[in-house]
Amino acid sequence: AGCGSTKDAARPAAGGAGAEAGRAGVVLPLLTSPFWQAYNNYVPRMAKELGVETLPTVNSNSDPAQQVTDINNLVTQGVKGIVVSPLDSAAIVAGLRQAENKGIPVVAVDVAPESGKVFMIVRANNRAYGEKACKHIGDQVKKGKVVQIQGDLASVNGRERSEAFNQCMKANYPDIKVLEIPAEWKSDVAAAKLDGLLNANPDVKGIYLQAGGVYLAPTLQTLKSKGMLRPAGDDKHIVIVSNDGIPQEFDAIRKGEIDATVSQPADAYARYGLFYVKAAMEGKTFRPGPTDHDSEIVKLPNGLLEDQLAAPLVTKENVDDKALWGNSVK
Amino acid sequence: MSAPLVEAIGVGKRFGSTVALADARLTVVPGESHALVGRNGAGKSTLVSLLTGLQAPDGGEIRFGGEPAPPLADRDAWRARVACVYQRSTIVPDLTVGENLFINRQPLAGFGRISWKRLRAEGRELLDQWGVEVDVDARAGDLAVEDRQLVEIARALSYGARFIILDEPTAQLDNNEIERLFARMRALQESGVTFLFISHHLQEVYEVCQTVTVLRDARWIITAPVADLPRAALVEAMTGEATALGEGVTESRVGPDVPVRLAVSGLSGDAFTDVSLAVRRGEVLGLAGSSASGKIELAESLVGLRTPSGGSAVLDGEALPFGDVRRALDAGVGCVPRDRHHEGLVPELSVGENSAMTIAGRLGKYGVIAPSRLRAHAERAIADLDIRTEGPGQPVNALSGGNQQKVVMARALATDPRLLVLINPTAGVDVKSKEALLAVVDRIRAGGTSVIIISDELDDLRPCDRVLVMRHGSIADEFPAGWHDHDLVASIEGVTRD
Amino acid sequence: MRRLRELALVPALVALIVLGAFVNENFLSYANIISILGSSAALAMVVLAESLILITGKIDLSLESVVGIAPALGALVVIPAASAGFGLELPTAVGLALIVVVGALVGAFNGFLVVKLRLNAFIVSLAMLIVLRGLLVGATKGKTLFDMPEPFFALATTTFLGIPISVWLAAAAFGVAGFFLRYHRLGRALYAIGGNPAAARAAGIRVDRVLLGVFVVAGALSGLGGLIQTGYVGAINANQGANMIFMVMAAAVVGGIAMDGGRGTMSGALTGVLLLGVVTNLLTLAQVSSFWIQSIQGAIILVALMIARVTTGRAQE
Amino acid sequence: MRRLRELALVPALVALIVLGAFVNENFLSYANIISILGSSAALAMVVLAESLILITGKIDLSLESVVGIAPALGALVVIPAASAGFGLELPTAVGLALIVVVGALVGAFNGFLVVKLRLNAFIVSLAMLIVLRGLLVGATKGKTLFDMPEPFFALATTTFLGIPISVWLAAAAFGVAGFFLRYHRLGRALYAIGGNPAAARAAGIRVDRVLLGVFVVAGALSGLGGLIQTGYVGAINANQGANMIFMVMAAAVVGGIAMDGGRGTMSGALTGVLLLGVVTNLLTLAQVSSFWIQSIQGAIILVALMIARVTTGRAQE
Ligand SMILES: Nc1ncnc2c1ncn2[C@@H]1O[C@H](COP(=O)(O)OP(=O)(O)OP(=O)(O)O)[C@@H](O)[C@H]1O
Ligand SMILES: Nc1ncnc2c1ncn2[C@@H]1O[C@H](COP(=O)(O)OP(=O)(O)OP(=O)(O)O)[C@@H](O)[C@H]1O
Ligand SMILES: [Mg+2]
Ligand SMILES: [Mg+2]
Repeated sequence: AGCGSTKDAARPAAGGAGAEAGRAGVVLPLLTSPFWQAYNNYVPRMAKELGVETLPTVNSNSDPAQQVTDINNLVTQGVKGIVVSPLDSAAIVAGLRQAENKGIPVVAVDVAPESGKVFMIVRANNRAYGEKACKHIGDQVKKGKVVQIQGDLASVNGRERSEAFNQCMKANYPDIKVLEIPAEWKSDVAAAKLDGLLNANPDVKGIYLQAGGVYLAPTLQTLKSKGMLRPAGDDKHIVIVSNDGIPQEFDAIRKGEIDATVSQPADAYARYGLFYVKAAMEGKTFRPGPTDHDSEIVKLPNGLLEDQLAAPLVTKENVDDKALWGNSVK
Repeated sequence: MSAPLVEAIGVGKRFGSTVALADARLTVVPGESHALVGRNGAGKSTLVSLLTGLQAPDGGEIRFGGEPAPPLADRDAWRARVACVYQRSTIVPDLTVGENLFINRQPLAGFGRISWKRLRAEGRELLDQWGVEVDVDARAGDLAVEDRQLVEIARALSYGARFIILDEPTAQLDNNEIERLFARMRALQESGVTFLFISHHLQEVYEVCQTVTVLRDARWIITAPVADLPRAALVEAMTGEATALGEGVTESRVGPDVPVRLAVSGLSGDAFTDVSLAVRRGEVLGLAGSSASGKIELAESLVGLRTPSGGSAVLDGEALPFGDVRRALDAGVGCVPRDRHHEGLVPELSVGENSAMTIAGRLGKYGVIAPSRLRAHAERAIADLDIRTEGPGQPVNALSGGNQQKVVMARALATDPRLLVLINPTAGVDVKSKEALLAVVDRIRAGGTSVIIISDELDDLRPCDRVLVMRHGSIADEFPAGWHDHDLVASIEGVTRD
Repeated sequence: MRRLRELALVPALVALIVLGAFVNENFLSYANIISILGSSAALAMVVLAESLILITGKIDLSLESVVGIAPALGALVVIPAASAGFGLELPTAVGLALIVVVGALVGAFNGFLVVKLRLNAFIVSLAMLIVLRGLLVGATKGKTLFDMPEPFFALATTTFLGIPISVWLAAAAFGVAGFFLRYHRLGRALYAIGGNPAAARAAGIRVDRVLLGVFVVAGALSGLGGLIQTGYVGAINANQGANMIFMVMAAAVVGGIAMDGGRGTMSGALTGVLLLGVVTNLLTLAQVSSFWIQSIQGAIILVALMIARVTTGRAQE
Repeated sequence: MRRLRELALVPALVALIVLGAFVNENFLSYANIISILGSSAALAMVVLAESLILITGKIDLSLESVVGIAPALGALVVIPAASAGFGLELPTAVGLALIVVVGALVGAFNGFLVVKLRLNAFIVSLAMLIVLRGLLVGATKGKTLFDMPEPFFALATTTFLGIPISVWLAAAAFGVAGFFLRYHRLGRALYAIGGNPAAARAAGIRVDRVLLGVFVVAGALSGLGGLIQTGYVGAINANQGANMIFMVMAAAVVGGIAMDGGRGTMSGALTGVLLLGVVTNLLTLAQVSSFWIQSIQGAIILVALMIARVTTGRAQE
């Protein structure tokens, strides 16, 4: 099958025109999460496979202004393409403009910019994460209290997961009451608040963790200390759905401690981010339609193209699937 | 004669480019009270810091009883040899009085545990010996300055050392308290304790000391029995030149026809009630009284530092604004506040800026300070008041105490005040500078400015046309020029001599 | 009077507790009280450490980074390379000891810069905070460390008389520190140094040595705080301790520790910690809108400060 | 001597620039220099604001939150409800003015608490930092605001002689502040107050009024800094300004502004800002591993501090 539906699309191939096309820069949003750390590890690997020459990755350290500066610096260094994972859908636009002025193509990974010109958006839908978690929990719990441990309310990713989760619960499971724990992507905050909340609501039936990398350990630890960590199948088992797809979550699924996780495709992010930037540097173009990697390129209302990668829900059934990135990292 | 108790042999000390001591020497024999005198910045306090092991001399040697001094780190050894009341307060404000008396040597109960009960009891005992009427549990920072000073003295004497240094212990005390200190010193001297005593009040040197050493410009000048060195000779040794000592004013220079400049009526405030007084143009009014008499609070109310609770003050027919220094300045009131370190100077700023701080708005258009005008103003002040400094740009904290005090005076005079209020204007100032400051008072008085001098130092009050004595917050006595020392002192103490 | 100051927060604390009891019936349940205590234990250790330093008139902002880097290094030398460790696989006890040692070393380094080189403590420790935060990210390569042996978590997971060891440990630390500060010459020396270092020196206190010691002890205590935190959350995230210093300073100062040294007690600091713990717990139980919870928490701190100001009648400058 | 202190950082700055020129040929390119300046402009405004406050001997940590909340409120009253605004759709000019007003009001509130209620500035402004951060999240419901009219971005997007207006603005602000601090009585009053507030008061300076004024001006300047940041980033994220205070304090103090008041100059503060800007840029261009960049940056700040200490020969306490 062809790659996307563009006539001149090429399959990602090793070597080739990459080197002549120039170097690409990769901007990371942060490094303090296992997910982005995994992504960061995949970048050089995928670059080698695809034959893209990249500069060392740049870390914006959770600061949107720094991210704009980082893009500026890459532009100054004469890169021919940029792969950026925006910290914020809007607070990236100024950076995109800088690149556009210099005619440098940009691929956005994980977050779709509100406006500005990008060659391609590579992402798995955060709203889909929230919905998948909602459905999985809702189908099993049906009635009662469910806790949502939220991320930083100021981050798009966290916000979209929260909104989707809440909307889906409201629409599909009217008997479920959602309790919220805003935890700012911080494990100690999550533990303290969950601890307190469970005292008042010992009848909680489900928990959605918006980031397994930070919240998995404190959640399990808190449940353990309260004697509420029962394996799946037990009457008192609390249905837990996490989000990230790191190896520790898989372990927990295997042990029956949690039920599922939405695997954010760190490997595919790196691969297709670099793939599209290479394509852009080579002057290729894409059109909406299905791709060769189980995804679909759609045209967003603002005219930008988005390759919507699959974010599989990992449960006991498919947890040992070798294709999951969480099973191949160490 | 026995071996010297303490000796400093050819000691020197530099601070950056400042030579604080050069080849200085001092020999104190047991049982005597030895005075150390010199002008501000002569190096006295520096010598004290060497003698008490706070600093090491750059050169030379300190010996105790013929033995070399212990290493600096061995504080216990130093403390066994010498106790000291430093010029700078060594009170820890947030600790209680009792604990301040026993810092780092609190009485212990079992297991190295501090016994607060014993600490309180022993503290109480120590304070009682001194008649210091403060609560052992009071926060030291809340004490009046003089009580704080007494606590320091009591502490220094309680170490049991046979050699005690007092660096200007009397600067903050009233006469009563000074007398108590001297009585105590004499008693201790009889029991064999030796004192090194530093003061700018030369009469105190004659009162309690047997020997005197003079430092000038960081150097040793002379050591002699006080009896051999009359006051004039002593001052000459300190200043390097023969000085005629100022006479006091013997009769009032303002007649009843001179118009009144300041009329205070029924003024009440923090520590005074219903005070009424009047000062005429060109008159110098003295305001004396013990530290609790309310004289300082009254003065601070006149200059805008405090807001009185009732009454009024009228300056040249206009009501004096209270509680706002800016407006008081604009109304024509100048002030030398009571403590130059606290309210007088901004240490990091230059001599020039400190001296012009009250008139910063007048040195250029729209509040811009024209550097040339600032410089001109400062140079004039430096010349007028004979301030010893490298120049207007020198930070004021590099000056000696007396010269710093002159800068505060310059600041007060900068606005050309009609009423000048001087609170303890010569505290810690050497004789020569004191003369110079009082000469300035005389000069501006001649120009028609009225001056109020708040002090209980007789030398400060001599240039006054009239002295009011305050007791318990009201005016108790009035002395026209020509008063006798003992009458005034008796009135200040509140004792009626039969 | 002096006692009063220490207790200034008690009315506020009581008011909150009463409020809590009305808002949620579970608030005063045994389990919830244990929860509050357990979640406050790590903070308590760091507040204790910071309080000691503040009393001497210094400050160490980098303690928050110690909370992350110390247990991380302790874990990295123990866990296998496969779990992102250094691959040394040293015995667990060595790793645990290393946590305290790293804390002490960081403290010693800060102390050296502040005491010997006379650099400003605020800014030195701010720079160190950034350096150590960076080192944590570098050393863990951003990974979360999970696979530590059980003893790394024991402080939070083991209980004695139904209360986690971490709480006992924090209580004991406060007790010992409180006793020392009140009844030991060395403890009193901290107040003297904070109040008037020149006077302390003149009284024979070895100011530099004591200061250095306080920095070292504070570092070690923060390392322990980090270990408690590790047990509490069950892992070491590369963000561990980040921004914690805000809460540490807030708890200490709300608890009456003066920023400019020489004042404050352990009982006060402890009320500060408990106040913050109770506030967080209460706001969670009340399910205050997650968008406003942070500003409400800040506002409560502000109000507590004002209460402390009014009841003690002292300026806080 | 006094001049020397201000220039203490210049050798370090020059050394870094020379190093930069060797490390990367683009470092000294016109575009890169503009990019360093453009990325430092917002920080520069806040450093200026903080420096004014530090010179008076106070501190305001909440300026970082003003950088977020002030432009956010300005935007919220302008943009339509559909873009997450309040739906007031006031004229753009009102929104822009509101940014400065909000900054000034926050400054006034902090000033009131510090000056009138005599609360400790560090801790009051820490509490305010938390409150305002929370308010920003609450007011925006965590959303990023971006549909502002063009003037909201103009400071960063418009250039004059090829240099962004924001850079001109920051330069002008530093110039004016530098002149005021050096040659105006109000500016000199800041030093007097920072050096000895009691003496300043006794010399007729209205200490409380001036302090309050400084807090207000600093708040307004930070609001402007927030507007520059908004233009630079092209949006207002609910985290805007978060953690910025660390860099602000670092720049100010590395630039020779004393933490305890009374000392420091605008030229010094400016070198501090530029030093940080150059370091960040250089480390990126030098392609230092992203895992270690943060700790290296912290280490450079630490070294700069020590250089400042050695060249000026002053203790920084
Ligand atoms: N720590 C210091 N750093 C720099 N210079 C100092 C220091 N201590 C003292 N000096 C300088 O050394 C000289 C001697 O000072 P010292 O305090 O010994 O004078 P003094 O005789 O005690 O004066 P006073 O009568 O005013 O107390 C002065 O010029 C003073 O400015
Ligand atoms: N000499 C000075 N140096 C520095 N600052 C000053 C000086 N004089 C006044 N200021 C300060 O400048 C501000 C404005 O001063 P100005 O003299 O204009 O006061 P004002 O508000 O007009 O009051 P008034 O007219 O009643 O004196 C005041 O807050 C004051 O504290
Ligand atoms: Mg002296
Ligand atoms: Mg005026």
